Amino acid sequence: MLRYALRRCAVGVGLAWVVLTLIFLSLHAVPGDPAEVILSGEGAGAVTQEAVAQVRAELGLDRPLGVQYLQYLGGVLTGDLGTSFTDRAPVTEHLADRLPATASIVLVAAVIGISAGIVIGSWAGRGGRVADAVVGIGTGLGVSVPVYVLGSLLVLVFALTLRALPAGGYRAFADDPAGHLERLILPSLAVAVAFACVVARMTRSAVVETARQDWVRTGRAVGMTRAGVFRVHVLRNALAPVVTVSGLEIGTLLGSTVLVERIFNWPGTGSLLVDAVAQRDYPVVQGIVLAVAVAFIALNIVVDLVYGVLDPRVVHR
Amino acid sequence: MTTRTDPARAGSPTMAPGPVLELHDLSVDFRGTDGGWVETTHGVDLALYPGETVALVGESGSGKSVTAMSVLDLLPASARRRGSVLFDGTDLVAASESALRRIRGRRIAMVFQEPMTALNPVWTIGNQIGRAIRAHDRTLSRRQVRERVLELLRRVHMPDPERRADSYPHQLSGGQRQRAMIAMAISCDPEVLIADEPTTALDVTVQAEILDLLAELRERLSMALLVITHDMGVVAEVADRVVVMRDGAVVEEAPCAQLFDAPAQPYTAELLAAVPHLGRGAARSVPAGDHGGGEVLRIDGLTVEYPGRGRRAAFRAVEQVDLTVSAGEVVGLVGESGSGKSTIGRAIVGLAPVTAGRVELAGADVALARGAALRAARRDVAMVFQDPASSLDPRRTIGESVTGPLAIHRAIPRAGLHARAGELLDQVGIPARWADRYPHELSGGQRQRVGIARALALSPKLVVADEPTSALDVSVQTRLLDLLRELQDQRGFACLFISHDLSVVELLAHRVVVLRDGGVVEQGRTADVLGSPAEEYTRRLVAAAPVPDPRAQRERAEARRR
Amino acid sequence: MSSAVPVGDQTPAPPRSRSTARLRRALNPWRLTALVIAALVTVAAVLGPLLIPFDPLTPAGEPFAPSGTGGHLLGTDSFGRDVAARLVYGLRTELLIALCATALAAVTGTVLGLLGGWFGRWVELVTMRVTDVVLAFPTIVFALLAVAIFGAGTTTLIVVLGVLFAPTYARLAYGQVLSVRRAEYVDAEIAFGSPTLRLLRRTVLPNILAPILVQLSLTIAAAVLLESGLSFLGLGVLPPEPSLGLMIADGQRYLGSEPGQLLVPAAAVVLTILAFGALGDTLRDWLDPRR
Amino acid sequence: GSGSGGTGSGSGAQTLNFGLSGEPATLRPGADQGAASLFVVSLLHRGLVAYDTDGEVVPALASEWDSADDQTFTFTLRPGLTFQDGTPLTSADVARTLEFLADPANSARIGSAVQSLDAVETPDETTVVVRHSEPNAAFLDYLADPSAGVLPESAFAADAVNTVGAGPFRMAGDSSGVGMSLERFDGYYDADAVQLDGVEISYYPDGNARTNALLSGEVDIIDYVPWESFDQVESDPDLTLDAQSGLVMYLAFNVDEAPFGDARVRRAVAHAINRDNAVASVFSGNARPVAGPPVAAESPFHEASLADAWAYDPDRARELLAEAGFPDGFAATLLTTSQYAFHQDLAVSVQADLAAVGVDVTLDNPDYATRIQQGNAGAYQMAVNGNGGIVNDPAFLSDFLVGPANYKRSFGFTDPEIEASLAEGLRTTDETARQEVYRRLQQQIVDATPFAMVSDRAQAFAYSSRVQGFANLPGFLTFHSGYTATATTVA
Ligand SMILES: Nc1ncnc2c1ncn2[C@@H]1O[C@H](COP(=O)(O)OP(=O)(O)OP(=O)(O)O)[C@@H](O)[C@H]1O
Ligand SMILES: Nc1ncnc2c1ncn2[C@@H]1O[C@H](COP(=O)(O)OP(=O)(O)OP(=O)(O)O)[C@@H](O)[C@H]1O
Ligand SMILES: [Mg+2]
Ligand SMILES: [Mg+2]
Repeated sequence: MLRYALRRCAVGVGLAWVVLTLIFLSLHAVPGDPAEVILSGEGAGAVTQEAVAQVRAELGLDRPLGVQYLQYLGGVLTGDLGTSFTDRAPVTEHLADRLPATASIVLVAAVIGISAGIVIGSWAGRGGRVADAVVGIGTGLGVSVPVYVLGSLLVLVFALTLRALPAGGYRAFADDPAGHLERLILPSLAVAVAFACVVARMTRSAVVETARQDWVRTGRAVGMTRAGVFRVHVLRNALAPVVTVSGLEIGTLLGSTVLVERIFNWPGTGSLLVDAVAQRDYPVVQGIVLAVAVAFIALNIVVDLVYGVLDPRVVHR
Repeated sequence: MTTRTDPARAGSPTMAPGPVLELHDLSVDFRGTDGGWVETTHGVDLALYPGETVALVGESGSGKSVTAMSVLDLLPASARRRGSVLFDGTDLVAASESALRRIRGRRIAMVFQEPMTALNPVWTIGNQIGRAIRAHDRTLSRRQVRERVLELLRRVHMPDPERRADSYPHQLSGGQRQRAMIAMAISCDPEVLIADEPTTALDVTVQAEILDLLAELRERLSMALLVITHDMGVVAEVADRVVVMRDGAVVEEAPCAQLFDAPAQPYTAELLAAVPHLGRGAARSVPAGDHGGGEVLRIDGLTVEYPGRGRRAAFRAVEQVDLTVSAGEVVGLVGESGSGKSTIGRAIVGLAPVTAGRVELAGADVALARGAALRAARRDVAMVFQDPASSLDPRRTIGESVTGPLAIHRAIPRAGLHARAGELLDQVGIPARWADRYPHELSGGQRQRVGIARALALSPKLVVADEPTSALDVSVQTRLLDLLRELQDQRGFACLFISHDLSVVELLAHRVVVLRDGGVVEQGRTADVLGSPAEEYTRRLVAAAPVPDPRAQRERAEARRR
Repeated sequence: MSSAVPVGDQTPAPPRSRSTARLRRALNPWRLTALVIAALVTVAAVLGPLLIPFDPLTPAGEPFAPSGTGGHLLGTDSFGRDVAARLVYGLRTELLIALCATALAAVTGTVLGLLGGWFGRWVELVTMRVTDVVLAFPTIVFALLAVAIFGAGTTTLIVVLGVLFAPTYARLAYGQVLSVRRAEYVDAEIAFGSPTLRLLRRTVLPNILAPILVQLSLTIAAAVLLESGLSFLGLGVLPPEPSLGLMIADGQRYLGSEPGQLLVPAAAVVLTILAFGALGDTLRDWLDPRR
Repeated sequence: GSGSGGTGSGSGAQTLNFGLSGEPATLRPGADQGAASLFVVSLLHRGLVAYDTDGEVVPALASEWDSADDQTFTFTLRPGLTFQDGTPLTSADVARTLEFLADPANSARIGSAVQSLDAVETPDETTVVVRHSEPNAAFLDYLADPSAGVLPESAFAADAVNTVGAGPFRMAGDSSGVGMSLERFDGYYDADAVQLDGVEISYYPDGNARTNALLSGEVDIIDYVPWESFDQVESDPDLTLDAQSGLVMYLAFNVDEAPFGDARVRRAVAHAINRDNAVASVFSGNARPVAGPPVAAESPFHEASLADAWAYDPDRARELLAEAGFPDGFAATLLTTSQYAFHQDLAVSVQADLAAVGVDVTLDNPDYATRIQQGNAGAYQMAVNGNGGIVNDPAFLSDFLVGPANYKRSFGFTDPEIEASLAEGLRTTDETARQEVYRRLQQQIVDATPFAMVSDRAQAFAYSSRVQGFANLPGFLTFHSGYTATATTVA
């Protein structure tokens, strides 16, 4: 197990490098010049060639691509992710500012999504036809409502009509824990609903699949309670695909909270990322992608390890 | 129908307690394709008294397992039961789930027919037995549970219980799984034990030990035992009373000795007549000359090691085995449970991690072959797996499964597959029109026959048959053995026949190889090895083989226990 | 040799009837309704253009004409274009995108996962780590880059969505294969000499299919949502081409004043996804012999 | 709502909670970095002059100025000025700032308007004399732009952060992606008149979120109210919608690409556009059609006779096309951007109009960065643009018509007559003479049709009734409305 994990970590480092290289190259291949963007405000006057050249030089974009790449890579290895083109602040600082915000949404949404999803999916898988139909429709709705529609509705109901929660905004947890949590509820909920529905569907299918196995009968035969049989002999066996999709969903969330962030005015990496791409702020894009990739790769390793624990046949050949 | 007698109580009318478990007019229906109910067993009546052992015998597919499972309402969702099951004054058919739960495992326990699928692959067997214990006693500490688990494993003669407790089901041999199942069933000292073919995967010595264990429990706890078996030797040893089922109904019920002496029903007589007796079967002569010839299988110095994980060392299941099978020859492979029989079988078809040695199929080394060469070699060898339930694809109809090898090697046109499936099934006594059933809709013996039909589909040069008749009642078994012999005479295929049933081996095998702890102890012509064993180990095996005669077998059992 | 066992026997039935019976059981009333909706949606997408007299691209009335006026079944949008016509054409675009992308993702992903899980070693390293790389790219960046490089449009969108969703299938299939490959019935197939491809296709695939089928309906939903999300960010289908996602993204802006602009396409999306979700579940239960 | 730092009543702390439409980029001296940055700059920085609520130029750091010929300007600084970092603000700082702005390499927002700057003299600490090579009638208007704020020397260092100025508020806290807090700068020359103790700015890039924040009381005021939300805001009695006509929307042409080198084709396009439709569809009616040169009706230079020169007339458009040799129309691409809904919507609206006269338009719809690059490089045939003047004086038209290639201008368009008229307008100081020059200029624009105007668009602030004294400045000056924060109070 340990050796496996170590090997995976080593491969993970390689993967991070591949991702980094790909993003570096593709960013430079994408049309749109950071210098021109920087110089082109809303009503900008003439943008002269000199000005563009000067900004490009300031940003180090005038050097050959290979040199830029090696310098960037060197920086990454020493923990320096470069500085933002637009605000000249170190990218690490941006990440330190923004990652906690995204992480808290993803974390809370994942916890809600996974637990609610498993509970709902189990209920549908065990329950009768009514439960199955109710959950079928409910999760169908849940996965089909766009997050920004749901987000807007939540704002409409809880912030504008009931005035129970703030419409959006962000407070750092360290400064104002209550304010942080209060503002965290709606966005995490908006994200968690679809998450839970995806997990619920997977759980239902897997539960239905395992509930018919002979060992479930054995569990009943030795006098375990219904709940015990379900937990030990059904759910546990059914969890493997659920873990897989959960890991994937979390990974996807890490990089795509932008819509919720917009609606709830939450300063996460998602909106920073989208803005950075729009402004061709290469170092910021690269930094975020790297961070997300590392998180995701780590997550995948964990998922695979958990998978091995959940199904010993995978490991114990 | 015979009147019910109570032989166990006959000598002591004063006690005369009522039956502990009483099945009354119990029927089980399965849902048919049209949504209606199809009656599978009809009006089964059966009583079980404390301290009594009843053997439930009968044709494969006659409804024995279904009846057993209906007692504790363990039937699949597609089944329903009618009638009544009285236990300790309550009707288990009408009882609530929670009432049933308190009875299950603690007061009435059950051993299932197929131990592989009946065990959860993601938990170690120690864990699963532990849960059975804790299901009825939440006060025990982890340590106590563990102690109890190890003690139970020791009682069922599991070798190296510490290691086995931490093994997952797929890491155990067939017999070891079965013993784990039994350990689980007796974990709470039940009042009634329903054991469905509890010794099919056990070699005779272990089987004897298990039977002793059951006898001891019966005495100590005055436990009632309902044992479903097709092994008349086992019946002869343990049963006080025998109930015979056929076509979903009870056809005869009689005290054991009476049944053996004077069966009332023709079916019972037929059944008894079909029972092979060790030592009475004329040992087969050397195969007919025209098929004789080259070696089909040659194993040299085969060593198989299952890799260990982490701190656990690798396990050497087979060590330095040499073995040959010639065309037209049947070689019996016997030996105690866990001695590596299945492993050798799997090594022949390239499924075991061969560490050293050669496995030559018609001159080609299977252990080294890859790709097309290996596939070609496999066209000529077929395997009957020990565990029929898990070796059939649950998502394929049995018709598709039996014709699988034909389709793989494009032996006949696709259009003909369905018809051929019917023929193959028919050959092993399964109605051709069942071809579109799924494995879970069959009885254990029926599944096993599907496995045999599949192995014979391609007319292979070598058949590796791993306990192919362990779940079959004697009449079907006889039929199948006849079939095998007949086909073999016709086609001259060679066969490595793995079995713990020495009388069957004697009937079929030209030569016998005796295995112990992964190594060959003795081999030679069947008559020589079984008739006058050279080794002490073989002698013990032969001695332990039960004979289908109540009086004789009881004496032997007495002798054994002394 | 043929003393058949008549227990539990039924009248001989043609082989298909058993699966028909299972299908009947899988189809509870609500799923049946959903499937009828799915059929209607598809029919509407295919035939709708014949039934609606308006062009989805040209303005044909006042902006935001209420439904019913001027022959506009569902009113008009901000450009005065017929909403019903746009809905029907949008549905067609949406189905095209969602179904193609899902098919692309499911096929490539499952194949990668199957191979990776089955062969292990370097095959696993290549297939699964490639999917890791794709997954590690944040969705939005991937879409942004692809759109920036190849330009927005239906084809780009299909490919982007297909590539984005493929890893899900790969990982699901991979995990399932790891569990299934040790099954004894797989060993049996091997022992009978089944070529690997056949083995994967005929034995392994059917046994890992359940979660993949469930994922199919989820992917269709996710494709529709991502399409609309990308449209929300301006990376989706090229206007003036109608698509449900684009309509939702536009409608979102008028939520305060013209809620119908959002509700109509959103309802269509929800219905479509519900219907296809039910389709996935039905398929899954139908193919499960134990149901 | 539970916005932090709630406003105290009476003489307690007064904080204005402002929902801003975007996070300002790092402020670069003199640069145009968009509306959000400009707003923040107008709070942090101050130049020699500023605007009042009517858009009139009023004294700021300079208490008075003097110019006889619009060519030489003499400014007198207020005594004792300091920057927010405590360093004194002297005429040298003013000179340095002006020279920086005039250097073309710095691409300053008002750069093109101060090209004629000849010399800046600082006879003493509080006197600045600015000499132009020729008269510059709009100089003061440009100088009142917030981007012309006087900066300390440190602001010009290579990677300096341009947040220290001489404006009424100074930076007190900056939280990336969330907002910034500004507090009153007591060293501001008119600090006593400033009522607010601080401005809490939160960023709401999403229009709906911004409106919601106002509706829920999270903020007191927002900028850039989405056009779709005007009605919603107006219907709330507690809220004020303060709209001014802002930028203009138009199509630019790549004159180097056939057939747009032909003025008749450009004119045909201009006549083909149904502006009423566009206004209704794109801006929910919150804009006015513009069918002539973009000189607002409020401007004294507005030429009523030309206001409908490009009126919607598909027949005329077809005629012109036929004249130009395209009786059956032609196919063309229209560059727009997917990043801004109204750019995209405008393109869609125009696309239908052009189809009606036989021009088959394909949209090219990349993200904004790509669109800028394509615009600068001339990689388009027609392009949707939004642009405004820096000043309300028609001098702003030079940004639309002359200078090096720029994504906002019709690529390759040069017209010596127009250039001459523009230069003359700037030189001319006599009011009636200027009017004549600009009338001529507008006629030349109509004739050449360098662009096809579509509409202006309303730029609105919305605030709750607690906010008093804040005002949206007229015309293009709407982005300078931060100037009125000095007169704002929160009840
Ligand atoms: N996958 C595995 N990993 C580790 N040990 C294994 C594995 N499979 C089998 N073994 C061990 O190898 C030994 C031989 O197993 P095998 O199945 O060959 O026995 P067998 O002779 O067929 O016994 P039985 O008669 O009970 O079926 C057993 O002790 C078993 O525990
Ligand atoms: N799930 C099911 N659906 C339909 N028929 C079934 C199902 N399970 C069992 N049967 C049928 O019920 C009959 C009785 O099965 P049962 O398992 O009780 O037989 P058995 O007497 O235990 O036979 P064996 O000795 O072979 O194990 C068989 O004919 C079998 O085909
Ligand atoms: Mg049975
Ligand atoms: Mg075995």
